[in-house]
Amino acid sequence: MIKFTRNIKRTLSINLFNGLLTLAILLIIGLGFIFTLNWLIFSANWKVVTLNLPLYAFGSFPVDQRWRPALWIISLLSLSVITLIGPNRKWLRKSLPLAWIATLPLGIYLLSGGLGLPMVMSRHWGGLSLTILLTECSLLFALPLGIFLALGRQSELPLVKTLSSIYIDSMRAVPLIAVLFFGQLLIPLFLPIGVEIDRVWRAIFAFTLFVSAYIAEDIRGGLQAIPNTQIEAAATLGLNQFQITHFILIPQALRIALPALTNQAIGLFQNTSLMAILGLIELLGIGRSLLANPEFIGRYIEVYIWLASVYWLFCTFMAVLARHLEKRLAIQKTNI
Amino acid sequence: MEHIVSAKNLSKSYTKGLYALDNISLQVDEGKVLVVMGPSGSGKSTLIRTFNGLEAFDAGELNILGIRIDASHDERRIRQIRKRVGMVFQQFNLFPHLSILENIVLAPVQVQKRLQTEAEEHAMYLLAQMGIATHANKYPSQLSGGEQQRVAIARALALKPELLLFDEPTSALDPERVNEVLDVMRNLAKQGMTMIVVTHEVGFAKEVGDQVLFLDSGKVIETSTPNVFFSNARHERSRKFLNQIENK
Amino acid sequence: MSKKLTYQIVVLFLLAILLSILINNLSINLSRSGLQLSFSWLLRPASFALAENPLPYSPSDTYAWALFMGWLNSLKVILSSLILATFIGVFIGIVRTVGNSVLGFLAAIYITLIRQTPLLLQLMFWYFVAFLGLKDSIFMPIKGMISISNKGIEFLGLSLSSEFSALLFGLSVFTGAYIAEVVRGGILSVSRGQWEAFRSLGFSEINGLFKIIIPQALPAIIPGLTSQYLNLAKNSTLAIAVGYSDIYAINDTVINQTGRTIESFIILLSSFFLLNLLISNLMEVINKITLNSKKI
Amino acid sequence: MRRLISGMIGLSMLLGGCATTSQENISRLDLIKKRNELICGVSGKIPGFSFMGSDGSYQGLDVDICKAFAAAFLGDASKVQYRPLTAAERFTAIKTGEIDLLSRNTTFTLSRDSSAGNGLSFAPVVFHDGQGLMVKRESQITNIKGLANKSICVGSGTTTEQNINDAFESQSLPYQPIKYQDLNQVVAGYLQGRCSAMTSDRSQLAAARSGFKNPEDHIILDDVLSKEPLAPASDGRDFLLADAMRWVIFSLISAEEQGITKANILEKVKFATDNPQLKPLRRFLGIEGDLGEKIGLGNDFVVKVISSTGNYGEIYNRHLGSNSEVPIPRGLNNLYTNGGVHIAPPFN
Repeated sequence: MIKFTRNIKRTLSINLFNGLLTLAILLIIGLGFIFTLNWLIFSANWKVVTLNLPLYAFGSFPVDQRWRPALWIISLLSLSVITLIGPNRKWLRKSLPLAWIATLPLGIYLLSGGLGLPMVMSRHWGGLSLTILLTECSLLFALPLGIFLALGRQSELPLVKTLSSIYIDSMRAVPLIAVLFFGQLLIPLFLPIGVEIDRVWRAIFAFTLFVSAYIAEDIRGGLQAIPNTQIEAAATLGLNQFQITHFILIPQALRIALPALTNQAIGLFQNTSLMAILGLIELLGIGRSLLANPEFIGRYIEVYIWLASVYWLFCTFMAVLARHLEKRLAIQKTNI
Repeated sequence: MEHIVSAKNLSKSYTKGLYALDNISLQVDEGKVLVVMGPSGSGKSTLIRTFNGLEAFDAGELNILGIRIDASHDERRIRQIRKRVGMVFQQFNLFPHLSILENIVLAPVQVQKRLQTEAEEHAMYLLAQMGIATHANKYPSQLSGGEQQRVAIARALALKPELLLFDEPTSALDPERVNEVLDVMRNLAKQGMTMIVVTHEVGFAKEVGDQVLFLDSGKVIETSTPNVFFSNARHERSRKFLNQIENK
Repeated sequence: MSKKLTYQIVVLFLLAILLSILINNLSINLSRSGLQLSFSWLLRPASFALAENPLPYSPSDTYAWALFMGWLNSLKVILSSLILATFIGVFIGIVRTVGNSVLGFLAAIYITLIRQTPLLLQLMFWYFVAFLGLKDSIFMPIKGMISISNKGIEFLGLSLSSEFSALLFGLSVFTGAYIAEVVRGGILSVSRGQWEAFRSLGFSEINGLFKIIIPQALPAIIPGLTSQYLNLAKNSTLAIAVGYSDIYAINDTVINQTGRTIESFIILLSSFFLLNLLISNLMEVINKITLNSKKI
Repeated sequence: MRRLISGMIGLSMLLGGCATTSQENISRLDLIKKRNELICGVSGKIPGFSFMGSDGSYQGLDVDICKAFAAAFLGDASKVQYRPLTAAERFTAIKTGEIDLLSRNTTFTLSRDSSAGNGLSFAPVVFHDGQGLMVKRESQITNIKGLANKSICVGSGTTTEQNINDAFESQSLPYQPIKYQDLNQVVAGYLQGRCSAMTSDRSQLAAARSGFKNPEDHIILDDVLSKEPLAPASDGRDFLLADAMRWVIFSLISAEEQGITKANILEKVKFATDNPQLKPLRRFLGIEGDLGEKIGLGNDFVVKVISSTGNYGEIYNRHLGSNSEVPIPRGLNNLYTNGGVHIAPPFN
């Protein structure tokens, strides 16, 4: 009985403490909310955002051609929605990955022009469309490279294994900004005279080098998680080493590594913002350029809040898409 | 007539002095079923896995379907053997990322270069024989253990093997599911398939086996017909083992 | 000739060709623009001032010394953020696993906000909005003990510049969100039975968490923690965006003054390999200590 | 196998040998013409000189100088590709050939010009500036001595950084530099009170101040810390390109001296064509002689330049004149006839 009353007391005191804590927190949140709302409505001047929306989206893309990046972004978004809904028709589902890969040449074609469209130089690419281009290109190039590196690190050939390991480990030891710096300022020194690579492509190249090392480690984790019996079963069926890797190991490793890979994608999307420091006018770069316009000097809180919400929205959207894919492609562990 | 499988003085040791296989010799003829029994750790699995090259051995030689392999473990010959020998595992080992149909069709199309449509037709025929044709488009995780093991058998059969190896095919199954797999195996034996089966199923061994090989500590203790082995085993160790599994 | 050896020789050969072409191009480009590789300039006076120098420094000191100051500044901000981030991460991780539902909800908001926006943007926010936004008003909860203004933080005689503070908070709050997930994963990896066990022994929730659960979760936590620490070190190079003189920022200045891009880049990379080595060895030691104490 | 290895070694030696001999010396000017586009390095973040307008295009004095070059080299002022560069990366960008030339508030100094230093070549000065300090009126600071022990916001990787150091060091005044990457960050740091003063070229201080909410609350100190002659720059080894650039700038100034403007250039051409006795004007406009060809350009390069950007005075007024967004009095930047220092050598 004594124990019982003590228990009641304890529960009550915990609840009382909890209640007070909750109340205090709610009070603080409320105050913060009112303060922020007050600022948002009365002090903030959103002209720096509202007047420049097309710039944030397309950079200095020629006005009469803006439909091109817009079309590309819309096609990407609609493809995401289709993927989210998850069509039931098998042929449609099977062609989804292909459609995703196809958005890349489509994007490059729409942005750069040619074949009937007026050419637009990469200096005019900017804003969100450049951010997305950097992300998608780097990812699609880094994925196969990462797979090769992961396989290389698992290889039986000591030389291949050592080289892959050195590459992966040293790339993971240096900061991204150093790699991007290399891409922007040092790559030209390694090219023959007269050969130039556009700076957008150099940025993509640097991102690819960097991200592939991280992807390689994620995929290696996936490869190691595949039980040896899978390889035995495949070998028993007479598949050779290449066929085992192609049909059994890579598809399973990719599925296992999917959560880690989607995190890499989201991280990459955020990290493209570092190019603002190195002179590309992507989403953050546009914000910084606009802040130099005499009309908008000092409006950086508005710009930062606006940019943060755009990044947040896109990253969250990517995360939702990723969770959905994970669920659909998940391998039930119990049956391996 | 040549034997389908003939092993001569096979030996393998993991650590020095401790033999997984100790001087084993045996023969299996076409259309016969050899049942391998023995306590756990006796080397049954190791033995059956040497027959398609999943395990290398240290000494002796093997002749499978006329292809000779020895301790050098020549990979080209082993691939030759694997194309003609099917194997069914205790844990099914289906490919979880492929549908049932894709699991079965993979090897015929990729290894034997058969046409996709033809391979699928054959796969559907096999699945129908196993009584699981309705599951063709499901994934392994959606099937029960017994169903998965029947898929694994169909996958092995899809390559039209001349020899089937079974490594404890029913040990991982719920007891009430064991028979649906054994029935399939009985049918195969009736159709004249040459099989080597590692199992603890006494009933199956009695009914289907042409010979029982009893293994302990890597040694062949005795090889007899089921009739002899189960009613009148020649060796003390065999009798002890039989007692144990009957008391289970 | 075995197949394997042939493959390796081919790989080696291709690599050698690639490297020789690249190095050859480099030497042509360097000789063409008169940029011979040399490190002797490191001993010339730097002639730029630094806002923060842990050891005595004046503009008449050498470039090498200036770069070393940068390295120490990096180390300073990395180590202090590492500690603060760990506290934040452990606290949030625990709150998300056990605790008040309102707090848990707040923690979830914190994690999504931090993880779904770029660190660079967050750092700019911390610096230009949070610290500089204080204007000249001095925020002083306890007189004489702590004062926060746009000049930085004064805490019991310890004075931190606002650049350092912004970087410290930015990095810690960012890394804390990731550490929280590592800690949560570690705590969840301890079986439910352990919780019931300590409750039945009469431990309080907090007491049991720290005495029973966390020690068991440590082996699962430490590897994740190490990689977060390494990320933090790498991310500290974003200091350049908030005006803090870390190794990358000073390298930037040096490159501009001397034009020694390649040499400076090599110095930058080596200082990072050194930092990485330092952190991973430190974590290795910590790992060993926790493993040993567990055995006893 | 041995044969394979020796073959490989031989092949790689061959490749190495070939590549080292491929030194070449073509002028950047030819490359620009072949490419039919000029790659011009600008800041992109300096009001009045180069910044992005709301339509996404770059504007400013530095940008118009790029356009003048493009008009002279290619006959079309719109064939410019602008590369926004940070202060730290601008020289490497020239050295690596990433850009053809730099038109980015770059101070002309000995060490930048010399081949032992940055190895650049400078065109004539397009804007005479001087480094100054801006403080808040309420701080009551009136000269550099008042800034002792104070923090000062400065852009990193610039001569500004060195000048402020020299100025304080020579007077033995201790100070604390807070370094930022670009001017708008310097402005933000100053406005938010992180520093007691901000330092930059006086033109930039004026430009920044014009955008403040209350410009009259800030004063630019009379101390001029340095001369800052800002000039376009190119690779010092490329004499052809340097010559061409030099005379394009002089043509802008000379045109102003002669009263030739964007509006009247065609009139002037017609006038000169009709009057064979006006030799200097005819040479200047390329109707007679081969001045343009001597520097690798078309003889009518002046006409192309002036008809697309106008003369120096017009460019100045467009971006920095009293009606522009960033008004800066012309002062030193007037023609020598009006009390300034801009003068063009004869076009002979």
